Amino acid sequence: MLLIHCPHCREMREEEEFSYSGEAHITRPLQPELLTDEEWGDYLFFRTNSKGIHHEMWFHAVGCRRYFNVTRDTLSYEILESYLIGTQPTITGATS
Amino acid sequence: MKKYSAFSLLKNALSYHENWQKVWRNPTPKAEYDVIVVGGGGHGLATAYYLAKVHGLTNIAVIEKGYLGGGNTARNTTIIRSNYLWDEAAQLYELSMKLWEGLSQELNYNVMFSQRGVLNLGHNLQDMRDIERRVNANRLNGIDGEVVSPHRIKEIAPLINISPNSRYPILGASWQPRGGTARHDAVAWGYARGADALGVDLIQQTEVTGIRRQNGAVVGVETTKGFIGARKVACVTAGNSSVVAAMAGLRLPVESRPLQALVSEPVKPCLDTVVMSNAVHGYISQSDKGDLVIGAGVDSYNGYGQRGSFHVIEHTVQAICELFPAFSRVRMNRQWGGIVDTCPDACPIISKTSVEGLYFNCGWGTGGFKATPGSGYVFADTVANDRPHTLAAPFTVDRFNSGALIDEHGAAGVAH
Amino acid sequence: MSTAVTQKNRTGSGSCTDASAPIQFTFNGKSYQGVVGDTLASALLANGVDVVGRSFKYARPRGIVGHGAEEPNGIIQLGSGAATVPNLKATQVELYPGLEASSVNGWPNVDFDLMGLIGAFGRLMPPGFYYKTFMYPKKLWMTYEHFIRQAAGLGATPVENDPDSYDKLNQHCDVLVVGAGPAGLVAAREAARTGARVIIADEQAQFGGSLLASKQTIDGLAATDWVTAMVAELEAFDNVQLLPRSTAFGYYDHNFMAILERRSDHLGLTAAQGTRQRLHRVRARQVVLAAGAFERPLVFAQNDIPGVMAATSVTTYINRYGVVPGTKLVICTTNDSAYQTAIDWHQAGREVVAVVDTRSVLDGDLVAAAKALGINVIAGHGVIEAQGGKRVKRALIAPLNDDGSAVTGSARRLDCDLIATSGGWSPAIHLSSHTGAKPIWDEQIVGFRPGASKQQERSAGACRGTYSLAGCLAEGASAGAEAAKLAGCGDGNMHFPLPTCEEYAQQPQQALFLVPHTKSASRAPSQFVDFQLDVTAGGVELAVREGFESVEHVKRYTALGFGTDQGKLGNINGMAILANALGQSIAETGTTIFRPSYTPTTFGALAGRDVNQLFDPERYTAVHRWHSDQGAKFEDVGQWKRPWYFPQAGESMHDAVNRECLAVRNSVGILDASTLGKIDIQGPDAAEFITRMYTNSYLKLAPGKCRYGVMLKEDGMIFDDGVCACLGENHYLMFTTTGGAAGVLSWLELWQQTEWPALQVYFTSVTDHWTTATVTGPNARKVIAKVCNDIDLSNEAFPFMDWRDGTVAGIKARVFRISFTGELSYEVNVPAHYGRQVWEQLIAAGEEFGITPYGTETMHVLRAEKGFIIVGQDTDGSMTPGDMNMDWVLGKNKAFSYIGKRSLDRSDTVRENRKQLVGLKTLEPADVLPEGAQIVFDPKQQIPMSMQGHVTSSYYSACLGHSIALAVVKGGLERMGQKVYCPLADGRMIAAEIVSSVFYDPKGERHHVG
Amino acid sequence: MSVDSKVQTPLHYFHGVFGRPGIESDSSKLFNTDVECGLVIKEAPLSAHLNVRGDAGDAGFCKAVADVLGVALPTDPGLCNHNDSISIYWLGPSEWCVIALGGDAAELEAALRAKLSGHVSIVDISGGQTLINLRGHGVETVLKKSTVCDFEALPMAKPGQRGVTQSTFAKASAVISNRCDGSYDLIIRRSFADYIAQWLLDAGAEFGCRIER
Repeated sequence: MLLIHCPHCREMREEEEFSYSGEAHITRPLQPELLTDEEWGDYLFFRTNSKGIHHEMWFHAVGCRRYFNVTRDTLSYEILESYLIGTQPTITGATS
Repeated sequence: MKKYSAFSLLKNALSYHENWQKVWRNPTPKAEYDVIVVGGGGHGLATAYYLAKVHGLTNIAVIEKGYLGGGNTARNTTIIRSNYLWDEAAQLYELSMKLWEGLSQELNYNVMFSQRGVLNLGHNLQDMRDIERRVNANRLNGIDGEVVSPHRIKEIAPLINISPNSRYPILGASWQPRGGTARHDAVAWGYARGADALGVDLIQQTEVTGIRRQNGAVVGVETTKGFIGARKVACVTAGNSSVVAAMAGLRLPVESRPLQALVSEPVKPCLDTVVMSNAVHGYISQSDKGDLVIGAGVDSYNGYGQRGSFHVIEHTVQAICELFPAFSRVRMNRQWGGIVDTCPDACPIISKTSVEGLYFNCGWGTGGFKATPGSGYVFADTVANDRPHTLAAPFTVDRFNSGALIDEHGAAGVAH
Repeated sequence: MSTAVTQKNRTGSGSCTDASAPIQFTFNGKSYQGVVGDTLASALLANGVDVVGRSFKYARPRGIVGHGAEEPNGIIQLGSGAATVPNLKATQVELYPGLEASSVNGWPNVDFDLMGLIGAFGRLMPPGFYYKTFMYPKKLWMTYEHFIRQAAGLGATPVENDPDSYDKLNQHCDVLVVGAGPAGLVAAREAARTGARVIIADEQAQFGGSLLASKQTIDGLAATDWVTAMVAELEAFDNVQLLPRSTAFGYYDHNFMAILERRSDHLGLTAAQGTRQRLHRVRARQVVLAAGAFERPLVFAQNDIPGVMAATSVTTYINRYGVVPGTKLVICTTNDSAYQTAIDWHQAGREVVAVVDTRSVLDGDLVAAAKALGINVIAGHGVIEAQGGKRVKRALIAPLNDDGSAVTGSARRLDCDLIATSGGWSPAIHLSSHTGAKPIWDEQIVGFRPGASKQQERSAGACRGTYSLAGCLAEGASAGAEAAKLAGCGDGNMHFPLPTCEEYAQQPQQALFLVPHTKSASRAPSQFVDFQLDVTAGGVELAVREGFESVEHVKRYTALGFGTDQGKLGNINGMAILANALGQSIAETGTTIFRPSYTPTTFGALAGRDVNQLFDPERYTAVHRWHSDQGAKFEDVGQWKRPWYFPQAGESMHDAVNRECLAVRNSVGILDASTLGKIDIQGPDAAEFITRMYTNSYLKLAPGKCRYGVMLKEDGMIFDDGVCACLGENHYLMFTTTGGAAGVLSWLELWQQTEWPALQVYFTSVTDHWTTATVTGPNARKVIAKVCNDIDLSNEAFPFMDWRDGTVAGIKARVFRISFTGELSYEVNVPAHYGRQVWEQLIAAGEEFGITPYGTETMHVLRAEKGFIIVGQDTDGSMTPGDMNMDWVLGKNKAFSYIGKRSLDRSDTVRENRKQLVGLKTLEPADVLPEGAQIVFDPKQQIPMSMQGHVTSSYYSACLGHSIALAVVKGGLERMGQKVYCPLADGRMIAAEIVSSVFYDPKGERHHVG
Repeated sequence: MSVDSKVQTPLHYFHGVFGRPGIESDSSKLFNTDVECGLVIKEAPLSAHLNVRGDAGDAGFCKAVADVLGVALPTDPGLCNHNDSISIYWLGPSEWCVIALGGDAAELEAALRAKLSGHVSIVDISGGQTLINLRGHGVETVLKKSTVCDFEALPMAKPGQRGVTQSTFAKASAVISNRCDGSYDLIIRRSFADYIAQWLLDAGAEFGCRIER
């Protein structure tokens, strides 16, 4: 039962206010037509699914309706930081 | 292998049970195997068993980081059915169903496969359209099934609430009489005992930490007990598929999420079938011990922690109380979580990979237990012959590039 | 019947009972008397009831062993009828007047159980015997299983609806203290005085924990008086919530604790008022666990005979309840604490036959105190076997070697009727373990203590292995102050002086988990480890012999710890016996994983108020009550209740739908379309953004104009559809499907916020703001004209797919000329608070034309006649626009690669022979194909048949006079005019012809009508 | 309560309905409103509700809003600025809800549009939601039954400023705001209003509960 810091509301809020929106930092290819089926399939479906440090998007669905990023350990479920869309995490798998 | 029977039980009782044979050996790993199966869960053990039994390969090891059958095999709600929508899935699960039907005798181990039937409830008009469509498809695929009325549902499960005034009224259901449950631990132990008897080395408490490759082909695995050579490596590591794939530099279209379940205290027999509902989000059966075995939903987030969030349990219990108001005063004895590796189309991957000699069987999502025998059977065939078994062919990883997904969300949803 | 006669073991009032206040109750149909403050267990013991149940597997007679959550045997069914509760522990059931309870097993009764005969064949049922037999002949398994199941289960579930209700409170606090024993009480006080929001919960009716049965003094007060004073002190804080009868049963991530409060169970079977139980969902900044410890019983032969109890439980019954459960006591212990039981028993005026201590050298203070009272202490011995039938008659004791592993001499008998045992203590590490903290085996305390914290928690007192009272008080106070500080309150220093109490010098306990017998475990009389599931030491050893080496394997093979007591008494002994059999240490063997629930938790409480009609919200439109007043039948669409059809007196659904359809086609109908999702979109980049989301372009859509669009997911599959209108410069209104509204809004937000934040566009849901009344049919214009005079309704001035601002029935409205019926249509939108008023005015205006309200079923028929799809019915997540024969909706020259576009070019999406939307006309016009029917080309083939598609929508068209269907068929568009077949479950094979999916007005002239 | 009155606020059909122990809800007209209720739910009359979007970092935008409404735009999370008739609730970093009690939404929108420029959005949502006030000694318990948020941790209400948050409310959602008098304001969506009314009547029954306008 997660307690998530919403960087917009600047508060810790209950998981039930949020919805999970998948792995963060997956950028849509600028020119999809130039991609092979494999490359496009990779964008669509293939995920790091890391065990440990994971960067993911959450949506404050019944709160401020903003998306934001969270760095979370998928084994301990500890949330290490939350940060705005368009910014980079300060904690990464490499540094942990 | 000494055969189990009522007679052997009696004989051993007379000697105070001091002379039972070990159910499997505890071998030290050899330097090299023809095939290493990574993962000693039900699917891995079944794979090893059929590799030995059907394909005559005996120089096989199953490497398990914990204890046999200790992952999702130990944590699921044991529902077995084959009433899937799409031909590809239906045929795969029906192969499993047929294997289940002779499994106790095949293994000389009573897996307590109980064909008490499975109801999948419909609560709105679209549910009923989907049920009609699926049952029609099942019947034309030779799989038993019928659409049943609320009245008939009430006969099958007398404590169910079929009031038309309930918030999610039951409009009907699909009914697969051959579906049911099995004793999950016994499935793993039965396959393990069978595989061991055929010469398979079952190596427990040994974790695979790397997959060694040379020139694009597998040569063996690194483990916590050192390197073990292998010509082929077959990975069946539900809950860790992406982690193991990463050892070979591969990514999978898989996300790992907690799936929770719970049991009540044991109560006298009160539910003689399996009841599942996607719309209210819950499913329930009663074990032979008397526990109500209840499946909860998948948590929304990725997680490897074998636990999920409490509100998922609450929602599930609400669903059960909606379906069975009489169970409101029954009590939850224990709850737990497993990790399910789920593909975007809720169907598994049974596939060769871009690495020669490396095979993956994963992505079963919430529905793996019921597939245990069939999964092992077709995967063993795929590994032994280095080409997809006919029934496995639609389940290659390539479908995520071509777009030929087999969308079983309707059949999977919460449903298992 | 006087108390003195019936309650032969009652000596007077205990610290929690009032012997002068009798309570009548019945057990197994027999009437008894207890007193106020009793549990069912204490009352049964007071009455000398020995056998309270039969064991699960062997049906052996069983009596009360413990006094709380650890009780494995006293499992009862409370009450009868709708409010009956199965499987309660008698030790946790507070007595109330008229309580009725019965044993859960035993037939015909617990004293004479025919199943007990099976127990005589127990040797035929070792662990795992199910797996080894019942396999042949194969077809008989389901019969075997039937009989196996008949023997299963403890109590019985009610078969009627629960008369009680339950609720939940979401709580937030700075410090949560679990357990109100000595450590918990002082922890709460230290935290409370910092001003922190504190919750202290205890599973028992009274705070105090072990102190309730203690004869020690604290700060010069009797322990129970000190507790009373502490509770009063805590109650005086307005920042402290005290929750008695509240069990913390699950510790979840990020310091979320689930606590079950029993609000009325002590008063009666059902709650006279209010809720029966309440679930507290507590999010705590810091947690102090002060959950205490369980005394470990000693395992010896026939240790399950009624009259074998835990020593501390005996003390508790004497001091707390005023019940002395026997006359002649033998104690068997490995440590000093059981001497207190001997002293208490002695002081209660009954005979202590002997204290049998497995240690050979004894010199603790309590030992001395017992000896001073003349109590017979036998050192270096153990009770190796209990003897008796339904009650202990004697103990067999024998000398043991120094480490207690073997009997060194001959056994002798001690006559007695009670054997109290103490094998040391097991800290209650359950909650700490729920967090994933790995328990650590501690040789000093001979038990597992909590592992390193995974959450913001700390343990204090007995649950971390500190057993002295002074130690508990010191740890509790420090933990409370520390927790408050870490929650941001106070300085972390203890404020109150530590309470003072006397200390006893104790000598080390002996680690002993199985008292040896003269015979081996496999041959000795059964030595029970897990009473409830009949797991014996021999069974554990057998599992090892068969090759099960992991503690989890042994647990699963033997069922050790799977009972409703979750092995609180048996697990540690079982693991130790396993470790010994494997020749390894307990630390190496490890524990099984602790899972919630700490004690069983009522489903109803987990469900709370979200049951029955509150199970899920029902969403209503502003016109809902008008519909129900008209007798509408409703259809569930997502959470919405939509009118399905409006039957008139005597009409079947079929009649009603035919009537409604014809009314629309021939005159005019009205539909409540308010449930459609509506999203207001504003911003300089709105058109660009919308164009990226839909498959077609909106860049040139002028104010006043509408356009139909299809939205794909990035995989190219249809996900939603609807009309989008340009309201003005940089201002749009997007309609979504009813079920898709929330999903589409968050989909838009997702792309704008995460992928294209540079696009300036805002989205606002206006679904609830508008009431939408669709007036449709050839007379629609005439109806609207009666209530609207500021819009030029002529076809030229207000053409199809335009919208206008105007006044309808005196209310400012937006009117859209869009049509889902194929008829001339006006969708009138007014703010919802005027919705019903405008609706009624439209009805009144249409009266002369026979305006007919219609529901979703008629809507479906009418749109199917036109071949319009319904997303989710005609599509299923695997359908592209091309599959729906809707290539026309794909913008061909869009600069930006709209969402899903690339996926339409994948090898599988461009392949031949995909399923395509077509119409089907049955050869027999009256046959209506069932929706969901599968389609084959060759009706004569054997099963498995080659399925080529399925029917997605199917109706009888009253307007056309024949059935119509939409279907998806492989290569369907190339198969126009061909025959297909639908083999049905009832044996019929219905033939149909593939036709265009547009059945009615194929040129679309009617909705343009001038 | 009159079915044919022109305006129907979302709780229209619940005005005068009460709940008490043992009865989940009762629409009996015989109910004596003098009986003390531990929870009184009062629905505000039809008012102007606007959803306003814009850049909180744009001083011109903030000033223009303040000028038109006479109330400063709250730019910090969790705050609601208000005067006697107008409240501005912070909903998100670029989103506010403006409620003008008894006001005319179209006029207010026009006034705002006249002063605002650039990338802003103003949407009339008056028909889509309603403002209700919860008062009485049962209010905290009822809120604890209903929402997962820590409403006790809202910024303290003081003259001109209140705390506001959005969270779950039963299985729907609500905007929750505290008032100086210890009562709470809720903004709920129209289509969920029946559900929430039923929920509140049930949750408040133990204290005695009524809905009034």
